[in-house]
Amino acid sequence: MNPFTSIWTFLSTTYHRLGSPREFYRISRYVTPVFGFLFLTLSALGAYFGLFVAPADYQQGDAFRILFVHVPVAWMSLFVYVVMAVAGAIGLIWRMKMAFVVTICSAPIGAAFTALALLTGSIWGKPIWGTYWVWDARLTSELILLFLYFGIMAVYYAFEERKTAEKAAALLSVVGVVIVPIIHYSVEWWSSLHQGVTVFAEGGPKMPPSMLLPLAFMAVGFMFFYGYALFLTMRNRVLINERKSKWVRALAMGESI
Amino acid sequence: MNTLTLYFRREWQLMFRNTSSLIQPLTFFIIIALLFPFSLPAENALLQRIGGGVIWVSAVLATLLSLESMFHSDYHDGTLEQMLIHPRSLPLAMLGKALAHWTATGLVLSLFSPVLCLTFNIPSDQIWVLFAGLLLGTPSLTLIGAIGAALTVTLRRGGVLIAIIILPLYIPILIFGAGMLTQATQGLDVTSQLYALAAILTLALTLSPFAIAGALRVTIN
Amino acid sequence: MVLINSVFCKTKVNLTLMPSTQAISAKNLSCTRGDKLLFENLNFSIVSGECLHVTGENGSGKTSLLRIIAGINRSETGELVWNNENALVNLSFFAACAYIAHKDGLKNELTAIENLRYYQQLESNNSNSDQNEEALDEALDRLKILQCADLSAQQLSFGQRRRLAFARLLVSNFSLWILDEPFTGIDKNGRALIEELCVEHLEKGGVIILTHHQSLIDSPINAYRKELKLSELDGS
Amino acid sequence: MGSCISNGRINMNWAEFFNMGGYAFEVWTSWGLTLLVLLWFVIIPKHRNARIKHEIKRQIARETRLENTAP
Repeated sequence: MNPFTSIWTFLSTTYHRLGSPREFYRISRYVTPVFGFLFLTLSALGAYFGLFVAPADYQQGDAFRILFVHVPVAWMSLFVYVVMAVAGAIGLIWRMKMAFVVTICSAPIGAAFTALALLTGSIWGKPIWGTYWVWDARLTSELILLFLYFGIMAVYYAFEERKTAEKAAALLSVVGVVIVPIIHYSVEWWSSLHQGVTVFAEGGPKMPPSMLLPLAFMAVGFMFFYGYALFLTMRNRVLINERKSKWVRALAMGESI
Repeated sequence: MNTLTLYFRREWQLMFRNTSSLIQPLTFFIIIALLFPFSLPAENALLQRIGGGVIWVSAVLATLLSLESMFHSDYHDGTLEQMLIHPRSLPLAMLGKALAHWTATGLVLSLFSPVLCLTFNIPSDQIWVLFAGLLLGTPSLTLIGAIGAALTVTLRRGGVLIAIIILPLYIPILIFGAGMLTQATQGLDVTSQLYALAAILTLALTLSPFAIAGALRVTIN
Repeated sequence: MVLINSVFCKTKVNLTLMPSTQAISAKNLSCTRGDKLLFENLNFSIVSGECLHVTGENGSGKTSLLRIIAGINRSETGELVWNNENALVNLSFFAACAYIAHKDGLKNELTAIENLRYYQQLESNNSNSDQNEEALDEALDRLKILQCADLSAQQLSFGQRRRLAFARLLVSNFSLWILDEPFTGIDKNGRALIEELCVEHLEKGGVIILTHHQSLIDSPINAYRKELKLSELDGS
Repeated sequence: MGSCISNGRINMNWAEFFNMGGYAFEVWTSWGLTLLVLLWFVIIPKHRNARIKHEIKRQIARETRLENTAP
């Protein structure tokens, strides 16, 4: 068998396995702790390099150490939204049960990341800009993103019938992901107070490696945290959704699956 | 008759039988806009500066108010169920319906906006900018808003939920529409904002009918 | 799929030709509401000239089944076959199927004839207006509500409204009628009229699926009747 | 800064480290808040998982009891 075919077979079996709630519950039992472990290791490394090793910024002093949590959290707030919308689209098109679970369980995590990005951003802004809130493009976009998350959660909780609620929330997240770039550019046009993009600027990063390293650790670490928290909440949602099924009942009685 | 015209004409017929649906959004629009001068120091210079923004916010709120009833009676009398299963294209039908709805709300508001501009002492060359912006922006407001209306049609208290899910999506339109006027007061060119509004409208015209149709298929059951 | 199948709608469906035999069958349909399983592994099969009478307790899922057959809701499992093709991705199915339920789909603001005209325009592209108007009058006359033609739907009595809803079946060429409790709120004469229409439709080779909470033994439809009983499941 | 590396040994001045060059409040609130939120999303689901299983167990117990008492 050529390698391409075997990779494809592997991917498709994984997809079908994860598509079944029971298989997801079984596999996630082993995957979740791995995510947790990777998150702990990477973020511990990131925290060490960020808090102890990286020298203070010559302009911002030690206040720039806020960025080691602020920036990854802000990236994650967008990343989670995209994952949520992609999962929503998959759920709507291929009617995959587990995809909706990803969408629904991602929303609170994404909202928390967004709220954190806003909070840490304004805490960072106080010493740097002299005020907690400025109508800066990125802070404003984050604020709008937070409302988009709230909207999706509100739609989900407004319906009594779970399947309707899942589909409605998924649809709204897909609509949102089309509009998010437009919101981003409109807000950018509207306000150009903030410093320019620093990390992914043309000609490579402008940041010194001492800053980039902890940032990278934290960013990847938070990615794993998202996976960890997502799987933890998804496992609960699967149990609730499938509580009438035989395997969940067996599980509750202490049998292994 | 093709689906688009059929639904456009039907919606018109229904709206003209029910005159209050024609008067309400416009009245609401005017009242909201005129509340601002009462809540602010009555200085002509200030009102002139904020007038454009006030009119835009009022237009957004008036559109939002009218959206709640967009699918309401169709849902309760069973017309919506029939729409889901007739052999015509649901997105096209929804486009026709939304456009007809716009003529009764957004179009009327835009046509009336110059009069409001006069009460805010907005100079005549800027009135045209505001008018053009509203004309290009309000159809997008209706089309995007209809997605929210379709998602919440089965809920007993959908009004607040529509606002929560739709208002954040309105922000780009508001930014370009009202920002255009700010540009104009500084004597700057506004064509790029007009293009932006036109681009948003194109997107809304092509994509939102599918989203509305999808939303209805999801929620009606 | 939900989003896409309605996109490629060609409205030009040939309605005048009704194939000599029609058949609708369902395999392994199921429906859950919340946690409650209404029915599962449900099968039936009927052909031209047969009427499927769906019976069962209140809450056994009769209406849900009819809505699944009409294509408003989707079954989680199985499929619906219309003339040897998957019904729900097939436009000719939607053109052939009429669904009449408790919500009658009539607009209070419009007159009886305007309401009916809308449904006629929906289903056909025939632009011969004289002929079309004639068909509308004929349908109203058949249901004995021609005198109400120019009254707004709001002014009609409940029974008259029901009749107007049924007039819709006559202005377009539907071969499958899906009727949810068709005899509710209608007087004896009205019921006899609707039964007569049903028999006529079945004789012509049409198919009817209906729910009715009472027995149809005394009804003329009984001769064409096949029963499908939905039994109460315990939900597990 | 609070640490310097000399001859392979790390000499920490903890007071200076916690002071964060005068930005102690800002830095520690940000990191603390983040930590708090992350912990929330780990502790709550884990707690909930046990509770859900317990509730399902209770439900099963109730059902078996109903079956046994029924004639």
